[in-house]
Amino acid sequence: MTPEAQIIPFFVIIPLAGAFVTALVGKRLKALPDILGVMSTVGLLALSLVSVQLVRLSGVLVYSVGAWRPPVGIGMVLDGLASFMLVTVNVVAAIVVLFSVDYMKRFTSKWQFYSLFLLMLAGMNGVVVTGDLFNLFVFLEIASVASYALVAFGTEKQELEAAFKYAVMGTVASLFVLLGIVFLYSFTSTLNMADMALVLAAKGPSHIVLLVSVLFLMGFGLKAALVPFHAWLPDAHPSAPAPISAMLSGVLIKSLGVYALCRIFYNVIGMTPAVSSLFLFLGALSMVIGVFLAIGQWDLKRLLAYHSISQIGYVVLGLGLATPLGILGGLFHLFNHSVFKSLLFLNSGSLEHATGTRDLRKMGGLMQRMPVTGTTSLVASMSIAGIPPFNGFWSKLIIIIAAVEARRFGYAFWAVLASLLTLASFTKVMKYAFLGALRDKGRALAEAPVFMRCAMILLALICIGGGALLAPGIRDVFLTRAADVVLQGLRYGTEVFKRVG
Amino acid sequence: MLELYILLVFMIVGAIIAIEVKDLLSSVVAVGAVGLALSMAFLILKAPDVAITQLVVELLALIILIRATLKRDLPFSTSGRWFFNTFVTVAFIAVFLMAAVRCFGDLPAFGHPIMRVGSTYLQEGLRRTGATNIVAAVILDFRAFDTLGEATVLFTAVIGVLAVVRRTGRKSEGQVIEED
Amino acid sequence: MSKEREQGMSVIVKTITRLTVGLILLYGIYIVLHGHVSPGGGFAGGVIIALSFVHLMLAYGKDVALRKLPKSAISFFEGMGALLFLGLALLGFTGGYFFLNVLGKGEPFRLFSAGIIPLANIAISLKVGAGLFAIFVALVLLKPDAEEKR
Amino acid sequence: MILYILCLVLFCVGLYCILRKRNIIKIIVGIIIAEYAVNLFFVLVGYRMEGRSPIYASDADILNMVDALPQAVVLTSIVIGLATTALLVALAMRIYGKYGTFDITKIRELRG
Repeated sequence: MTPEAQIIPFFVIIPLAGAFVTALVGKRLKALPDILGVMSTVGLLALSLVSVQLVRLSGVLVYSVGAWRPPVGIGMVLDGLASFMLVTVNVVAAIVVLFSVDYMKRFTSKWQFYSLFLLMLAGMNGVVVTGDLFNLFVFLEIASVASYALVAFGTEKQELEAAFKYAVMGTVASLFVLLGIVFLYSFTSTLNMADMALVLAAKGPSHIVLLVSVLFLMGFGLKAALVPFHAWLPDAHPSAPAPISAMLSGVLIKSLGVYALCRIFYNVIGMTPAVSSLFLFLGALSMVIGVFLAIGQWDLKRLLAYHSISQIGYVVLGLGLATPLGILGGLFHLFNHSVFKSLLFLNSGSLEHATGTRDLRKMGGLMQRMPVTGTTSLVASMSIAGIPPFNGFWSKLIIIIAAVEARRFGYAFWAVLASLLTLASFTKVMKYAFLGALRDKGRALAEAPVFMRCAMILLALICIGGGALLAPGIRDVFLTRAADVVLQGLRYGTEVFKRVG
Repeated sequence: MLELYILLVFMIVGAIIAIEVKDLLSSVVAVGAVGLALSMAFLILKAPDVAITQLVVELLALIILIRATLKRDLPFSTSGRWFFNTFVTVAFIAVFLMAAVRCFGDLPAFGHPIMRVGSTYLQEGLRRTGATNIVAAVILDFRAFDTLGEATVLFTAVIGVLAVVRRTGRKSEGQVIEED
Repeated sequence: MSKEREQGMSVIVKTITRLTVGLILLYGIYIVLHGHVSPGGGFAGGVIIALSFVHLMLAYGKDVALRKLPKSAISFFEGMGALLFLGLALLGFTGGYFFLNVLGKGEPFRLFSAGIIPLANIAISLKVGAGLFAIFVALVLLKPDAEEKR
Repeated sequence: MILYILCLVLFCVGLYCILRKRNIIKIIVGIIIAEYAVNLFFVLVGYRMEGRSPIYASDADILNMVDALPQAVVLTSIVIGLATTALLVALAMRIYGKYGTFDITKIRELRG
């Protein structure tokens, strides 16, 4: 247990301590929740960048909680994939907290918002960092319960209904995951993911692994909003407050859904050709259906929610290819999507903050009155549509090339078609919301307050600079290290136990 | 093991009653009966910790559920959803059951678990943690991180309930509401 | 005393409650303290403590229970219990690991044995008890707004 | 083997109720039943023939104790079930306050 591994528990301790203190004293000191929220998220961001550096030096870091060796106690593992997810989650979280300092002035009892936000962040960091299957379920439950309450934060009619539907489907997904864990425990009699990988490799293929794969696919597929289980997302995201829908769409469905699918199917159960073709099929299905449903939408946030489903389809398609280039493209698109999708939701939040409506037909010509929101959403729309200089283009390009290389021409064609439809849909957004004639000149349309503006500008800069991640120097520090962890498959178990010693 | 079979059949019948009965209050009471049978089953399976917690937690869940259904008992409309939905649900459950039953063969037989990690807890539990109740040792020392996560789930649920039940979510333009 | 008369249940229930509430609370505390020696523990004991206050509130009505345990005290205990448990976890860092059981182990069957386990049990019971009572109070005080308007 | 099947039947009864029933409280009842089934299945998996409960007694040996890990895990998942049920009931009561009904088909403001 190397001394550098001491930092791993702090990814969970800092947000938990912040949430508990906010809940304890947040009501009396009005300004404390904001300060605590910003401080802990910025601290986590710095810690995650340090973790990328540590992983570059020593590959895999293992921390055994309570000084018990992993198969007996709970081990926490920080490898390339975990540090990649930590950076993605904490970058978006820090900027979204910055945004919500101004946005949440409209809401009552702000301390509950920040406490739940930090708990959701603790849940996501816990899922990414843990090396134990049941511990992953517990932190998945923390993040989900916090997001159920946050979706219903505005206590309006529609939000309560959307939150209830999301909560019921989320609980059913957790039940399937727990049932899968019971089967795996009975079969391998251990809960540690590395130990389980070794035992499953030794025991070879069996019916249990097939059933557990289906259960996990249903459970985590629902958390990742893949098509057959996507029904909750178009209701939950628009009714949540803007910072929360940015977090939900940006990172929650990725860290709870896609990361868990990726870690369990590649590193624990082992990726069989059947499961990878299932990934490909579900990915392509989500990609196409998400875009087709998004075309006809006039409510801006609902349109963005449908696009989230289709972009998640890209990521799962990339991961399903199981080729080095495909996984690299999938992970890179995961990072890009969480950046530009949360930027788009923040833009819709600032539009709603100014005009009070989400309906594209009621907006018009806002570029003159809200230049910052206009330009940042222009940047985000171009990068989601995949226009060259921006980060969305590079990751979609890699996925399509990988699909062609893997001789999956059908999926490559669907990817290109979905990208074109996304472009069409976002030109519609830009035309109706920002260009065209300003509707009622008289009404004073103020630009977003200062914190919201600089949050959006920060995200837009990441969108523009995202392409640099592919540059040969930076790529093998960040992206290829994560892709190698995914590619190594079942060697994950031996890697972890080498470090445990 | 005969009493386990009886309890399980009782629970299945109780669950079916809880689902099919029209009146909400009697459905909640039927779930209470299922929970009580579950607590007895835990006792028979030599899990006293879990039996106490299940009984007590179920009591509180029932009180909360009854609080939700009191005076709100609507004349329940009997028309269920249309046929297609029933067919899909029953088909999905049948497939799921057959797949699960087929792969029970791979699991170790009932009553003979392969206790790879469990045996280390039993042997070293008393010596290394000093607690005679091994389950408490596992919860609070071997896997204490789980319990921290779990206490946080309850904490999140409490803050979540407080956030959901508050009177007004959004302040109207500029009006300051004293928060409860 | 008259206002309290119509709140809560009938006189018979009140007199019996006056006897049983103390016993339930005592039993809950017993379960918590002996968590590491006999079955039970922080969760079961905490829920029993919450049930004793719920019992009091059901029998005597909202005001008596809230007088015994006001809302500010509830959220204080809950936050305190959570921070105490996290503090115990951080205490482990003095011994080098996150959740290390740093305190002495004592002899097996005694009350003060097994290091941090009894303290963690107490912290969890504080949090679980106060938290669940807060949920019950929130659900009881929730006056259905839309119904009266219709 | 039969116990596992009965336990799964109980889980399917709960699942049927969640997917099929229109009343919000019935859906919550279905979730509670499904959670009971999964918890029971977990403890069933950890049982040992003629085993003893995992509490040390100064006289008895430790050879035939029941597996303690599933019991610890089920304790956690019972309280997680309580947490989600409490949140679902709070949401259901607020929805009843706003919509005046528990019937899901009448609560159809949002276009799915």
